[in-house]
Amino acid sequence: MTSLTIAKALNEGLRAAMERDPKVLLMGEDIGKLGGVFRVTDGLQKDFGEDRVFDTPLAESGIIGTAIGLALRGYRPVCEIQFDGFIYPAYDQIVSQLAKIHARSKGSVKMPVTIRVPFGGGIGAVEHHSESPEAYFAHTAGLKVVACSNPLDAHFMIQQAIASDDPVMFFEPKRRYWEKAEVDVTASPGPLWQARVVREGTDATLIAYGPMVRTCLDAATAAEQDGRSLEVVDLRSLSPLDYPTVFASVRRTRRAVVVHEAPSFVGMGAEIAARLSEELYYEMEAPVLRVTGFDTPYPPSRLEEDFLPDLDRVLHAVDRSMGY
Amino acid sequence: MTSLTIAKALNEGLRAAMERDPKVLLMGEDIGKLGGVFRVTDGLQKDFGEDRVFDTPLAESGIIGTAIGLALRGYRPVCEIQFDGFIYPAYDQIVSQLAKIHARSKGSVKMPVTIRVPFGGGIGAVEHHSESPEAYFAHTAGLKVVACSNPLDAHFMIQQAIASDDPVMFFEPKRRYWEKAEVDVTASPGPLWQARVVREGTDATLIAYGPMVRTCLDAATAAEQDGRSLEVVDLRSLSPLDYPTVFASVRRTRRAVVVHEAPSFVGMGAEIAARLSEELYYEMEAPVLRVTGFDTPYPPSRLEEDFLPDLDRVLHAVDRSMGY
Amino acid sequence: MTLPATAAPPAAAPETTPVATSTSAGPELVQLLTPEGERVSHPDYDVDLTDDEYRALYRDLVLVRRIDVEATALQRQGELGIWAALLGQEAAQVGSGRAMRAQDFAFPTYREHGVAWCRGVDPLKLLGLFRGASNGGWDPQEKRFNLYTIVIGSQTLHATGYAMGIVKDGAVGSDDGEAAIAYFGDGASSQGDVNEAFVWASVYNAPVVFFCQNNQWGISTPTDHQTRIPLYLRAQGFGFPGVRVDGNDVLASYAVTRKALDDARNGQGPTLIEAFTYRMGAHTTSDDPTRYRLASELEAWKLKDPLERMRSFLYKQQLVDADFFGQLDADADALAARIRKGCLEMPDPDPLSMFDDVYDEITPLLEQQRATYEAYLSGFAGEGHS
Amino acid sequence: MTLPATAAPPAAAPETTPVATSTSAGPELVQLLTPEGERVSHPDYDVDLTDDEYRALYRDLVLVRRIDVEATALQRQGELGIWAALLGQEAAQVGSGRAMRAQDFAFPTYREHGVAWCRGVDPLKLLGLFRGASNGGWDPQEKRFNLYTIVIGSQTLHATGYAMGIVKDGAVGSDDGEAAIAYFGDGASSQGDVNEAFVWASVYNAPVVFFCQNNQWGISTPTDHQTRIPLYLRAQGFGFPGVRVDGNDVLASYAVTRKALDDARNGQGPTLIEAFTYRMGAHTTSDDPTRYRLASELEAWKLKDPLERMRSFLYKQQLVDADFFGQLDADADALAARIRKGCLEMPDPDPLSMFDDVYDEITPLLEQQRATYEAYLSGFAGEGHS
Ligand SMILES: Cc1ncc(C[n+]2csc(CCOP(=O)(O)OP(=O)(O)O)c2C)c(N)n1
Ligand SMILES: Cc1ncc(C[n+]2csc(CCOP(=O)(O)OP(=O)(O)O)c2C)c(N)n1
Ligand SMILES: [Mg+2]
Ligand SMILES: [Mg+2]
Repeated sequence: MTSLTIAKALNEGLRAAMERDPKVLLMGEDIGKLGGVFRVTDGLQKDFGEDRVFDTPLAESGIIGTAIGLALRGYRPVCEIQFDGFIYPAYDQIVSQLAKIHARSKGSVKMPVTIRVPFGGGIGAVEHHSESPEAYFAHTAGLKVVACSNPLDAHFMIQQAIASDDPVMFFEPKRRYWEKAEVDVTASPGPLWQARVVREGTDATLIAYGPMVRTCLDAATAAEQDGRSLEVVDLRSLSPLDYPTVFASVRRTRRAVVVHEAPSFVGMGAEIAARLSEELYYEMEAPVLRVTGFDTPYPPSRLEEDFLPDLDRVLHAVDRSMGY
Repeated sequence: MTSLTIAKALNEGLRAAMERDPKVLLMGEDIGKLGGVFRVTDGLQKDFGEDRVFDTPLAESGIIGTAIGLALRGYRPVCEIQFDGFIYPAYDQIVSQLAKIHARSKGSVKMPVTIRVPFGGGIGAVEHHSESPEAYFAHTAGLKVVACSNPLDAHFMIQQAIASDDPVMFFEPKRRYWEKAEVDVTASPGPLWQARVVREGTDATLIAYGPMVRTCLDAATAAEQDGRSLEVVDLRSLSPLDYPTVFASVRRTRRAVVVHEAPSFVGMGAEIAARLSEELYYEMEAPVLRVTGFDTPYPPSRLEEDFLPDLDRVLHAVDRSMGY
Repeated sequence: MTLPATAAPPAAAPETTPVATSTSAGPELVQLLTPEGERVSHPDYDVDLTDDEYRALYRDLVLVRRIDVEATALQRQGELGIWAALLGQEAAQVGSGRAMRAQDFAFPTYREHGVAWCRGVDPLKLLGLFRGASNGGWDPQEKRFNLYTIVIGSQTLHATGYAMGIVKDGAVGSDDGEAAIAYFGDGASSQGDVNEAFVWASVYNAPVVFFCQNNQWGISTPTDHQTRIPLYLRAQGFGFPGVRVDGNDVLASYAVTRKALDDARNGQGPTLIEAFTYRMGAHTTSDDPTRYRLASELEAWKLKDPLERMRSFLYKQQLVDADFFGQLDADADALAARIRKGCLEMPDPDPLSMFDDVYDEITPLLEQQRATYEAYLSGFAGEGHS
Repeated sequence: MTLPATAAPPAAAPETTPVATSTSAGPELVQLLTPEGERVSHPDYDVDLTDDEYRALYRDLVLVRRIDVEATALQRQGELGIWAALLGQEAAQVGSGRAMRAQDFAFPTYREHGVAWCRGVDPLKLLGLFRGASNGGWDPQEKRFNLYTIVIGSQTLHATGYAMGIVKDGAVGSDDGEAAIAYFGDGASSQGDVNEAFVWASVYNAPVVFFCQNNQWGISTPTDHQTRIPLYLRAQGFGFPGVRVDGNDVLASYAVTRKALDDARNGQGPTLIEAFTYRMGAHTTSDDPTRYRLASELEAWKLKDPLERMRSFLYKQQLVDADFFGQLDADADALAARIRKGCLEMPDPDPLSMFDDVYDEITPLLEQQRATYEAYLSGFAGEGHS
């Protein structure tokens, strides 16, 4: 067991993946000498060489487009998009090319491309550095979308994503990069696509992923003082979404609150609420509530604490849910 | 009253908008001499000149990016994207630039840009020509998203979209372009953002937009034979979404089925189901059901009738709803 | 020091009605065969083919055109949803396609039927795509010919990435080296992706050839709406060589592509080839070119027909006789008949196949949708997703 | 005819460790003032400014650097979230900014504090952005200076579209004509958008100047990872002029930009200017350049400091005296003090303002979210969205 930050756990995960398979390549802007703006690739170019860890020209469509070509050549590219808000120039290559090539070729071409995206707010950044674009990709058939929330998952999920023969959008909770936990790197992880109950409770289920898992755990701890027992489900995978785990939890608690930073309108929370409402129609005591970023562009950072769901807003929603 | 197809109604609407305001420009690929691949801009270059109706280089990011600059200069550009599947190269310009400029500038810069997108399937086309990308844009704060379903709306909604000082994604139901109806071009239309009950009924509400409105109306007619009375709501505007009209309908019928061609996962149907489930929690007799395209890439066109919701699948869902 | 524009700005503002596109390509055009079928020499390029090879090239041209004609007819009869004809571009495609060596990899758009032919892709696979029965259906790795790519320009980055992989594999730097070739059109040259591909290919010195078929039109848009200088000059801005070849001359297309591919495989990096040619038909069977171009333009280009000039050459060189043409006609007829039959008999795909290859392993959601739809199809109302 | 590459392919494969970026720009560099402050002549460019104007340019350089230094300090003290310093690029920015005429419109990235200064944007507005109090806050139309644009390259298309609008308005073709100027970096040159802007600007012959500050780095990535030939040559591929100017020479930057803008306003279309300069500081206050570049490189560039050479020039020309410098120092101090005070006193925006300008008219959803959040803030649990 070693104590690792999420950033370091990812770094070690990338290292392990590269050691295991010589076809794994890391590519992106400033990932070499600099180690990426978040240092997630720190030291990897030094150890694996500039052939396997390389800085690209400044063009996101180029990054994903050439990664597709490299995958066709048998490589397993891991692309870093520097910040969430800079993924859009690559949108066509992701949703029209990468996502569809497996289906287009009737399975004859695999696309083992991982796209790492530091996402979400809370770091006091300027515009475009705090976005949560996951719903766009979850709505896209052919992509898999995951988000890690803690060092252990970070370490294993990145390796599993790289090992996947499908393209994986890998969302990293940038404001949690420096949070630490003990990681047993020798553990054997469960399936990548499985959600996990990260805290058990009986009164309501908080459903979250990425940076909001910590927020929900904190909310659950706070709720305990008020004698309220909240269960927290970390989705881990957004697409495919592990509904059996979510259903099982909500069947027990009969109440659900979905929490994410992205705006609510046509967001992940909408999908989860719609599905839960349908499948657990006779079993819930309250409608699924959503606690999300507002349906505005991400605001200037002096307002981000207002924009982002926090412990109080989560608990407020739990109160509302209990009121039904 | 004249009998017009949707394509012609749009053409006349564009003409009226251009006559009204000399700042209105049409731009896009092949919209000039050719009149666009669907002839929606037929004859407009001839009548308004190449200065106001112009063919662009083949680059969608360029189309939207330069439209933003033209808007900054006081113009009201109406951009045609040739097919739904070709909008993604412009994604950054749409979601990171166009959508945010008004907020970024605290309202000092208006962005009266209309983006016309022929969307949806059913025309036997090859890949990328049958997509329904509306959810991506509806999830994006700062954009307005509308879809017309009939000639009358086509005629007025396009004019209203152009007159709007906000950017509007204007989705046109390509497989319905040649459907005809009587249009009174002297009528005064209601607000652009309002949904409309296009058929009254009492047993359940079908909620649709664009090409699926016709499908739902046909389903409602067919259901009548079975003694079932279905109400049909045409959303017209997806963002903002006119929930009051939807709520009022579903309060009456107590059952709702949302129908769209786009995949279900994190689609428009999810949003509507989530919101209805929350707001009408005590008032509905069944969960909101979704009838949608499958969560696959749009299939080769020989399979599109399987992929696309049709009358039977809609009625099947109504049956399921009535079963609760 | 100011760099002078390589061409003067257009005299007329570009928003005025474009004049008919150019039928003359300028002196920079590499040509080995005149429109009259005269063999001419060029200081930098030459071919030295056997008689069989010359005949084989002509055979390719004829068969490829026949495939195209047959497909167009099938579309007219409602058997295909649409067809994008290569009519007029046979020489550019056969020349470049035959210039590829076995180990090279091609990245086509949607009109490269002639290149597909050279790579051994069954024409029926192409028809299957335009019929809506598949999105291609050949194995790109096996044919070393990628699937058709319809989003304009995107395949140029795939080719460049593939070529970067060639370098990583050490499969560059000798005559056995590998190379990639990306096909795209004059219209595509405006796309960001294509220009990013130029950046990447030059920075990584990737073994990729950019083969631009300038057929003078992007649907209804003439090339002067995409660029104000000849397209092969675009490469100058990125620091690699550009060359304009007569795309209606199969020998020149062969020679120029062969050299560019060999340069690439030998570690010399990318080349941009502009094959100056003409789309003699409509953009696709859905298109009506009479709305935007003059009949006289087509007439002028007919005089440069790629088949005619090779035919004249073969005649003049006395490489062919009536038997040759008789046999070729018979072969073309047989090919057309096979295609027609195959198309008419082509089964629709199984609806449930839609769910199968979205992911490497089917997801629970798709499994459920598949099962529900299967039940629905067999008349049993399933539960769940309707 | 094969077009030879304008530069030989890189000798080393690009994936090897890049050498330190070049400090010498080659003979094509337009220079009017040597690093030692000697006035030199150039066949194509000249300036003829009054003594007051020379002094004013120097004053700009000093004040702009002072703003930058103060902002960096404020960031260090936690008052700004981040700051992107212009240190080293003052001459390129002040030269080009002052070359603009009143009617011209600038499209900056995020580092154009010197241009903002020339356009009369209050530096506090810039600080407000980096503090997170706004995304800018000046009126682009009033200042004829667009808001900062952070998504690399996207503003080049906005500038081009704006310039197309100038043509449509007939505001081109004379000395009173208007022009747009788009700022971007060496890294940005790789983006599809920038190259599309080149396509559009050339095809429409738009009055836009592309001003690329090649400061040798895009964060940690040296320019040779973005291009293998000098960047000003990119314009060749699109058929318009490119010029490389000494970006540390305020006079040359002024002269070259003035000419390009005047050409544009007169209907000559676009020009690409590569201002060869150096980012003397970190990419932003979050960056640590010691991880990727050598201290010696910075030392070499310090000898070309844009302020020093103008200062020497003024001395040599005897245009200044101790009083001038005394007054300038006092002015700079006052400016810095004002900025510091303004920054410390800058109020946070009203949280509810978040909802107000998303649309021209607030939507029901936002109205509801606003009302709910207002109630929430005031301690009353509202209904609806939490
Ligand atoms: C990104 C994108 N935008 C638009 C289209 C629609 N479209 C199909 S072909 C075409 C013109 C292509 O012209 P060119 O590149 O010259 O190729 P050609 O058809 O002449 O072979 C257009 C605009 C598309 N397929 N992809
Ligand atoms: C589309 C996009 N991708 C990535 C980034 C992150 N980023 C910010 S600045 C920068 C480097 C820019 O380099 P250059 O264009 O040379 O400008 P400079 O910072 O040197 O002025 C990068 C990669 C961004 N802002 N936008
Ligand atoms: Mg073409
Ligand atoms: Mg730079």
